[in-house]
Amino acid sequence: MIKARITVTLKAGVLDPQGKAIEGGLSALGFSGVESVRQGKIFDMEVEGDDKKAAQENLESMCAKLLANTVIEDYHVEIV
Amino acid sequence: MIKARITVTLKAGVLDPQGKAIEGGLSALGFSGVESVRQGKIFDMEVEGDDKKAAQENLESMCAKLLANTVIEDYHVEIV
Amino acid sequence: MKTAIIQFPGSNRDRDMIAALTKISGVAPAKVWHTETEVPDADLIIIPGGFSYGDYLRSGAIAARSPIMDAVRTAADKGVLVLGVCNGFQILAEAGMLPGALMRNAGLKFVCKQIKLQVTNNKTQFTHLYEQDEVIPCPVAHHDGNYFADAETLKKIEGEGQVVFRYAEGTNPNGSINDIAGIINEAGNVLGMMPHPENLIEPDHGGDAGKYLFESALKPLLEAAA
Amino acid sequence: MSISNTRKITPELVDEHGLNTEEYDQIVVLTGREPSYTELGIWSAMWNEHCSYKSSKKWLKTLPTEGPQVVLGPGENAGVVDIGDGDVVVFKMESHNHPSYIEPYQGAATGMGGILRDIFTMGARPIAAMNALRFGSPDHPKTRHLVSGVVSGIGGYGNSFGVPTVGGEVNFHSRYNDNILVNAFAAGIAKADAIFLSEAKGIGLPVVYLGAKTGRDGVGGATMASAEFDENIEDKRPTVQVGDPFTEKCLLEACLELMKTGAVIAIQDMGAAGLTCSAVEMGAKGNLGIELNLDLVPCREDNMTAYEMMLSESQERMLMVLDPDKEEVAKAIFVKWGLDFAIVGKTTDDLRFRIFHQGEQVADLPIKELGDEAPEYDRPYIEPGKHSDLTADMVEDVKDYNKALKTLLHSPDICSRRWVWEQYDTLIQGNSLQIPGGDAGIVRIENEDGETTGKALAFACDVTPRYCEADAFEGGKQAVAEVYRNLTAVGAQPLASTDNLNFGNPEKPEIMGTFVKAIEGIGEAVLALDMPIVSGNVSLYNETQGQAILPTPTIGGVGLIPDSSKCVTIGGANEGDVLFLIGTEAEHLGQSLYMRECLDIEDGPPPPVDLMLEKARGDFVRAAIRGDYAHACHDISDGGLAVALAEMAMASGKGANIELTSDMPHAALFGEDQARYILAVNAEYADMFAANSEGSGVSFVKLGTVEGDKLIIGDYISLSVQEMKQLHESWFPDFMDGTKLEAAE
Ligand SMILES: Nc1ncnc2c1ncn2[C@@H]1O[C@H](COP(=O)(O)OP(=O)(O)O)[C@@H](O)[C@H]1O
Ligand SMILES: [Mg+2]
Repeated sequence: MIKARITVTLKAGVLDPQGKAIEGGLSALGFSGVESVRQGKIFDMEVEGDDKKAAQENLESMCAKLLANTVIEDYHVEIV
Repeated sequence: MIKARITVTLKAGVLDPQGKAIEGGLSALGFSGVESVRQGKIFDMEVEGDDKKAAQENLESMCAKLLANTVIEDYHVEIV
Repeated sequence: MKTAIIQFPGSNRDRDMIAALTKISGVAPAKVWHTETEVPDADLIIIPGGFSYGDYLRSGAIAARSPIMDAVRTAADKGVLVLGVCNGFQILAEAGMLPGALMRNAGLKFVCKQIKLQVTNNKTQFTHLYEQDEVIPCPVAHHDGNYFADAETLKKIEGEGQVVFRYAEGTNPNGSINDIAGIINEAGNVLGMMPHPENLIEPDHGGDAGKYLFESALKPLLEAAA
Repeated sequence: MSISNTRKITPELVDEHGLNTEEYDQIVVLTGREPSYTELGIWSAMWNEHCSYKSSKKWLKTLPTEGPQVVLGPGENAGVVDIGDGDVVVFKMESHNHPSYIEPYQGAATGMGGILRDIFTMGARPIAAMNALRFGSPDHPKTRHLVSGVVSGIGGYGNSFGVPTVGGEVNFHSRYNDNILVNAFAAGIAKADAIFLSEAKGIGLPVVYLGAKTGRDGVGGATMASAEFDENIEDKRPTVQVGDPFTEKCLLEACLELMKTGAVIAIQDMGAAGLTCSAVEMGAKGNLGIELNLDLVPCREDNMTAYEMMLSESQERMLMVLDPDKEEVAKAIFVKWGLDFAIVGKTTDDLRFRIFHQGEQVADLPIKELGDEAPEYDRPYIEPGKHSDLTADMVEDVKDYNKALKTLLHSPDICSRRWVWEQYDTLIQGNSLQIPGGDAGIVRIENEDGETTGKALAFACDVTPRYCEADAFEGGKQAVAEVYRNLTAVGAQPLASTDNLNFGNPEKPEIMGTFVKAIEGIGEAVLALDMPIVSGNVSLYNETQGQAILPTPTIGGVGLIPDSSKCVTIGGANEGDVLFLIGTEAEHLGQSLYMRECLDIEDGPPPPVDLMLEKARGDFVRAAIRGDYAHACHDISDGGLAVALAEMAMASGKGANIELTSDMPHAALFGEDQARYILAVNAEYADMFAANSEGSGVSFVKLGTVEGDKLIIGDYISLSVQEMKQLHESWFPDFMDGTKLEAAE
């Protein structure tokens, strides 16, 4: 079995309302010095088999087809 | 300026309806072999200063107070 | 004249839409389950609101990849009218049938209230019964209605009159770029919008301004059929 | 962590299960031997306060539950009431207090999930929801976080499921600082001849598990709901349940579809104490035994023990006795909706509850005793003391009535709850005639084909905890009376009610005393006002470190509007309408918000409730509305006449010019005397209306007319509608924003 972590982040230039809200929330809580927050997602996956290369390709294809919205998001697959 | 990535994941055993729905979505798209998906969040942060140790502590405290819901989530801070 | 409504697990304004279509056209739409691969012969296909697949992953993402969406795309390519409301808009955007994406509301909260909607293009098959720039009331109820498109796309859709509805008079409830509430595809037969015209079609709803959207789409079809 | 089934039963373990020595001894007798670990878990789940109602049963039995309109009273998942034409309304209210304090979003969400399941388990499609919320003091550091989490949790679940939220309550008081209350109400519509019950029938029939998979969620949850909070609360955290409204929506559709096929013989949702409680209830009610094979239960996690499976409170699950001939039909429906479906056992004729796991029999218990023979306590109680009289002349008169009204409109308990309800889908299903913001929510009734029937239902929930604290008996009556008024004020005939009795530790005689008196008051009121209690829920031990909540017996009511074109709302007044007060000018200031907000005093007896007067005036108001006399109506409650007039003005956007005759303006403006309404009467009919009231012996006062854009009350008050709106609307968002209030502090 192969374990992988997929990271999906917003493309540069895409507004991130959640990140903005967190910046505000942190400063309301008295945390200073936070210059920017960008929120993203991870997917921790377990896939059958032991061919890491095939898994990597397969996972990339899952990202392109479903896990990321490539209009606004970038993705990254890491086999762990 | 220090850059950090905070990873927030669901604690083991906590139901992840999103992960489950994604498993279904992937298999409907014809991707086989995915045994489990657990969804989490990341926060890419930029904080002022250059004291990495202080930043680490400060970020951990942000996680405990706001970024993670410690009732059901674990967090991990990584200075990058 | 025939209409069809696509149902996904988690669709929940399908009943509202069916009631509205039945009241307005006198005929109930055909219900099409998401696993089907063909849409029955229809002049108007509607993707209703709701939380298809719980809005998990991204609103509309999983539904957009359902088997039925290929059939919807094929029908749209042939010129059949397609209307996506709320989750339906999110699904059309995720399916790539409309440009841009719908992100979390800027206020991060679900919002259900009456907003003001300006008809910024009344020359479409969905809006010709409204006056150009007419402002109508309309309810919204969503968590992810914050429309985003990159600068180039935005320039294009603004330039081509693809922005059909805008939130008016400071009532933008979600931070949508350029106050965009609804857009149409280049061909002019696929419309996506966040507000719910189906919840504003009779006096009991507090007004019937939403009715004219359906009548715009249906009337020529009804007349042709007569 | 997986716990073995062979743990030794020690006194500590028994105690951890919330059972006392006598209870345990009784369990050994009924089991016929020392129970196994799994059996101990099963007994404790069935016998804890939450499932067995052991402290409250004796008193609940005294509540009126019958009437010609009642199809099914307490005892099933929800009450059922006839609304004519073969239709019934199915409704209930339930608390999720402790879980919401621990994890506000998921606690409130799963509370919504639970109450919705109760409704559709009976075969009804949910059409309306309400939520009654009590939080700590606004300046308590946790309050904002809890409000935000609870409201988004309720919205997150209800909006996705697709039910309109049409009403509710929000109160703040320091006595809820460590014990917030989240009471959720839901109602659904069904056909009278298609109601589904939990009573198992038939021997050797398959017991079917449906819905989501079982995890370790909430193991011990029902036990937690019955334990007083202490400092070790952190330890109880891993039991948090996560709601999945998507699965619940699929479960709703699948269940309703399946019920139509005739395959369902009995059905019970898995709520508190999950599989245990649902299976025992089905068997005990049907006088049948149940046998379960846990190897067949769909599990989400590995290595789950029998103990964990039997006590798991994973959400979105159902248990069902199925017609074996329809097995394939049932399976197909569940596959279509993507839900788990497994035959996990069968009904037997020997009245035993038998559980098998990995080839071993892990429990063998008498099912009737589990279900019906839980201990029942007659807990000692002390009748609470009463406040001595406090007449209005003993209460300071602030003189600056403009300022007093402004203070009230901008106070936590009176200000607009728009911030809350705009996060709820109030419009879905397309039948909402009155969304939150009026006296009662109104929803049109559709037939099965989605056509409107002309009928509508009204929903309201109320209780005034400060009244209950001052006088539990009058407070109990008042809660019912206010629901009655709120339903009447939209033109509805109150039909029946549900209750959610939230109190502290019943083992304390003074708490038990408020509980007993409140029930007496509720009983008297529902009898007089003909609103039998058809369902309900008790939540005790709402207490932290000795500090109990205010006694909070929430009442939810349902009323029928036979002709939906003849209902009015708070905001319908037209320019020129004549405003009538039904009732007399107020004289009572005890426990008023005027005293609390303007004088910082909580004192005196609450306003007394005259139930005959409530009924007479209510009947009169309803007849006036149905006779098309009125354009708008509002009952008078918190903040008295001045606040009620202001609320009507803000809702219609129109001012009013009012004269008072009382020589005690502070009481007349802000007194909370009961059984009163304001009606905006079509000017043409004003004289006829006055003559009618006189003829019916109903007291009334002609207050003035709807006009202009200011609320003017004699020489006392002159405020623009605009300014009132600004004050009324701004408190909640400013509070939640945090920054503005802190800046002001
Ligand atoms: N939690 C809530 N959810 C939905 N609506 C609410 C909630 N709390 C209050 N409301 C609505 O706000 C309005 C004012 O509430 P309240 O002052 O308790 O009314 P009343 O005095 O008529 O009982 C009502 O329409 C009520 O339904
Ligand atoms: Mg009221």
